[in-house]
Amino acid sequence: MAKQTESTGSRIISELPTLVGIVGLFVIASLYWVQPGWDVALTIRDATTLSLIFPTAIVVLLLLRRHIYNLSRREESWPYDITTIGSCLFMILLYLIGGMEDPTLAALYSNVSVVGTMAVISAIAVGIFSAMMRIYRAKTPTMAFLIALSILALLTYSPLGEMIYPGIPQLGDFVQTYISGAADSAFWISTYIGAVALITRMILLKERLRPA
Amino acid sequence: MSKERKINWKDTRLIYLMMFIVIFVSSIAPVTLPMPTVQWSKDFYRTIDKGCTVTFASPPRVFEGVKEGTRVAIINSGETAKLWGDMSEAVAVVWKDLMRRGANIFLWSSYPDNAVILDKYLLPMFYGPDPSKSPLYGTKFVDMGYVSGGNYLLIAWADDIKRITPTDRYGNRLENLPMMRNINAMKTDIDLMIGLDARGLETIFVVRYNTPVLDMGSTDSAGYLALSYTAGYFKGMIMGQRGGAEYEYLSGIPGRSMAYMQNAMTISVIVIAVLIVGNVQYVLKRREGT
Amino acid sequence: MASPIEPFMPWLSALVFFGAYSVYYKDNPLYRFVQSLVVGIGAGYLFAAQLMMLQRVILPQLTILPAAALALVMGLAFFCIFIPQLISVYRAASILVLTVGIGIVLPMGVAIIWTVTAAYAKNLFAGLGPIVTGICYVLGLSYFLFTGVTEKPTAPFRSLGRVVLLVYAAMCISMTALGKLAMIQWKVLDALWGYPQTWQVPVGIFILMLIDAFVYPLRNLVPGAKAAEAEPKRKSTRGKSE
Amino acid sequence: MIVDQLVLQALVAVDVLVVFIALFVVLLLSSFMLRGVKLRSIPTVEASLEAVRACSEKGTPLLFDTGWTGANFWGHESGLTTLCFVPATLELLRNIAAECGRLGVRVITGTTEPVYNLMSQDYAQRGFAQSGHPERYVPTDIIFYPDNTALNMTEVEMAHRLPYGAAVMIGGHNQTSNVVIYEALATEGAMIVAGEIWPNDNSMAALCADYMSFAEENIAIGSYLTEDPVPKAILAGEDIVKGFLIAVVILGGILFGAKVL
Repeated sequence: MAKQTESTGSRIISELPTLVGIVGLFVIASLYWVQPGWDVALTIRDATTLSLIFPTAIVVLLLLRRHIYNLSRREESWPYDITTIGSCLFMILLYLIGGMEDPTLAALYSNVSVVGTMAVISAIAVGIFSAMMRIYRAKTPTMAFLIALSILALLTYSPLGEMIYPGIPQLGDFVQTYISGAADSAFWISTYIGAVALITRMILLKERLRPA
Repeated sequence: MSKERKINWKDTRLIYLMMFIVIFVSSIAPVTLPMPTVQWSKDFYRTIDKGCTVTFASPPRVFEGVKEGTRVAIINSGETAKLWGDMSEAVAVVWKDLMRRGANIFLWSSYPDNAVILDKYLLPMFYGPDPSKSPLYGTKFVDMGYVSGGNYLLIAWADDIKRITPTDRYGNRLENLPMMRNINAMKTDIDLMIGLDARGLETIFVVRYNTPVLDMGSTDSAGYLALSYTAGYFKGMIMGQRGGAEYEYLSGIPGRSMAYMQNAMTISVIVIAVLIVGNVQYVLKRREGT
Repeated sequence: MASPIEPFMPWLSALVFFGAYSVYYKDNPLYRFVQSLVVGIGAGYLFAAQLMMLQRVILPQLTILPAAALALVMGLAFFCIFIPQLISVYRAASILVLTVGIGIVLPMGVAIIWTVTAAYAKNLFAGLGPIVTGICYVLGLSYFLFTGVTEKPTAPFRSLGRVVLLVYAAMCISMTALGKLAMIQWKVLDALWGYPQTWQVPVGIFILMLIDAFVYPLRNLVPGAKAAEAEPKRKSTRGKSE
Repeated sequence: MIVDQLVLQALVAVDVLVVFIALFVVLLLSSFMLRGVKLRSIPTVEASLEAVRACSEKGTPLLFDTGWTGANFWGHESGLTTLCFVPATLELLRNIAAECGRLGVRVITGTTEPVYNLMSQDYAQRGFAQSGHPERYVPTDIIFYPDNTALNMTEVEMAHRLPYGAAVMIGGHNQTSNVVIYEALATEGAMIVAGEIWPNDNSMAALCADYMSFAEENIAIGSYLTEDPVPKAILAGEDIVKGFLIAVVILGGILFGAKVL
């Protein structure tokens, strides 16, 4: 019994950060129904949000370390490592000279990062159409049904369906609104139930937030 | 010439090439096509044109459509920068319509890149290269620019904008801007809210204050926004360039959305043809095999 | 004040956009350059934004705003990941960040569980659409049942639930593809009709690809690269469209 | 329109706290009463370890990509999902790292979330240590990317250059951009195991992946990886909650339809 008490005690001490975290969780959650928020909760929330700048800075430095490491080993990627390190340091230098409002910093960000993002997001279309053409085959009745639905969606959301028969986009809209909408709800609701289960496991110290 | 350099008709790169050819051709020579108008786009236009009643909290709130002086908040808090290529024409035509009707437009961006994208591609169309110098600035349009805080900022702004953020993005004090004289607490002083791929407006505004909310996103944003429309929080949605084309049709305002529709149609025809041929071939081969 | 590099930006923008697409031809130096630039610029901007927050928000308010002081303490705790003896301090900070994050959004998730379900119940017989929605929602939820006990009696419902979830997938796949397709076109229109016109960039890249594929492999221009290309690669589906 | 003028009156009428406490009590009771209940399998748990073995056979590295899973503060309920994926995905990473350590496979991770990146280092290091080969842990393989674009572009490039023998894509990606990586992986013939958070990301996995698990199944992975009966009992308790919600729709619908309510 004494041994069990001792192990429970030491367990609680070792799990102290998790317990503190759970208290923090409910303190913050209270902001949802305490309007306006109370000071302690606001302070914890703001402090946690602000503290994120430190891990962010650390991981950016670790990213640079990776490329410097590649350079030091003279890997074949060295010209690209120099590009990464150089452009990163150049951006930091621009900030140190002109602040976040520096026009060159803003120009590079909007024309490289934002446009690069657009390129990647738009490339999704290529990935999908390519995969559809290559591997979308009616191997099972379910797959045949899904292919038919994908064709229905293409007909609905391009002018093609309306040109063939006005009922086609109406049917597509019906499937999207009433069936896809319900599936979307099922996805989210089950995930939120999973979230509450996760918190239950955390409270019972059965969900590890640090490596075993 | 080596063997590899011959064209291999099963090369996946031909799919990519075909797509680019279609896109270039439909960009150079767009044609007008018949367009179905989906219900959420009709609802979007009807809300702007005729208004709506919101009844989540008591008493209900009646909105009578956008007229001269209607206070409209544009909440640019989604992934607008990433999705701009599929939202540009829709946002432009709705903005044009709001201006035509004489709305007072209050704009906020929740991320720096969201502000950058509107600065670069939208605002110069209506307010010139420097919007702060436009005669409309301060009287019909106020831009808060990027202000951090996400939806928590909106919760705070619901009660008081000027206390938390006393100046606009250009450093003008809000109380000195004529348009802001009757705008401070968003929960009461905003007649219509239009989200750009915005999420969370339902729980902050609709349920508590009966604020009429519309949302705009990319074609596939409907995947995560439709729930809010079908549940009645959003009084309408405009999704993607197709939504832009629908709004152009509903409002009678000319725009540039048709090029996108032509492109969508041509690619759809090709993909549908490939899917049908590929699957028929697959089924026939399987039958032969058995 | 405009940046001195502003006149070159439309060209850089076109190079980044269409250069990113060049990977669909094959892995190539232009793509790797663009990718390295995107990583470097993004990382630099991110770091600069953190410096700004430190300078403008945390340091000036260290003595007047408790949240700023607490943030500094928590932030320093993250550095303990590099000190094995103090790894627990780092873990405490990361756990707090995680749990506070959950606390911010948990009530909203819980609210949706009940309100959406109640909404579907209340409108179940309001028309054909709501009936279909209610049935599909029930089937969709039944897919996520975990217990083996319920596996047999609920098997048909779970199978139908999976179909409902896949209906969403099928519709989403087509809608997403069409939506993102418009984004490629937006940039093409910008290159064709924007000011200045930058269509020469994608056309130039395309011509280089044609030369590389049919006239002369450009890789041969780089000394020593030919041997590297000869290295055998693992099974690839390039050239297999089905 | 399905539901006019109804919904969040319920939010006002039924306190969120009451709903949460009710759910919590059910799950708490389940943790005692449903111990030992058998659970169905989740494909990605075993498939992830199979992916390590596939890489071992091919002599290639493994990609473990979690996208933007991790701490976020965007203040919308959907953010709850990325947060709740953290413990499960990290536990999976530890198990994968242990298997990689045993079989001598290099595991390369990718994330855009700083805190998650640091936690990944902690878990991966522990996994390799548990395999008895701590020296096989390579810190620079636990990669952080400043944004989703950098992650996508680099992983596509690495998928072509390395290439990967298999990938475990478990987490969240931005605007379904996971399909861009899937396309590159498929081009190089890699095995794809996917367990995405968001429904639209799931759709892309349904199109391309060899093995996949849907949304909530991925939060449960941690419970499947432990021998402890309590987490499994709590998962079984979730079925009671879901059964209740199903009953609300059916019985509530009938009662509303009959104008009893």
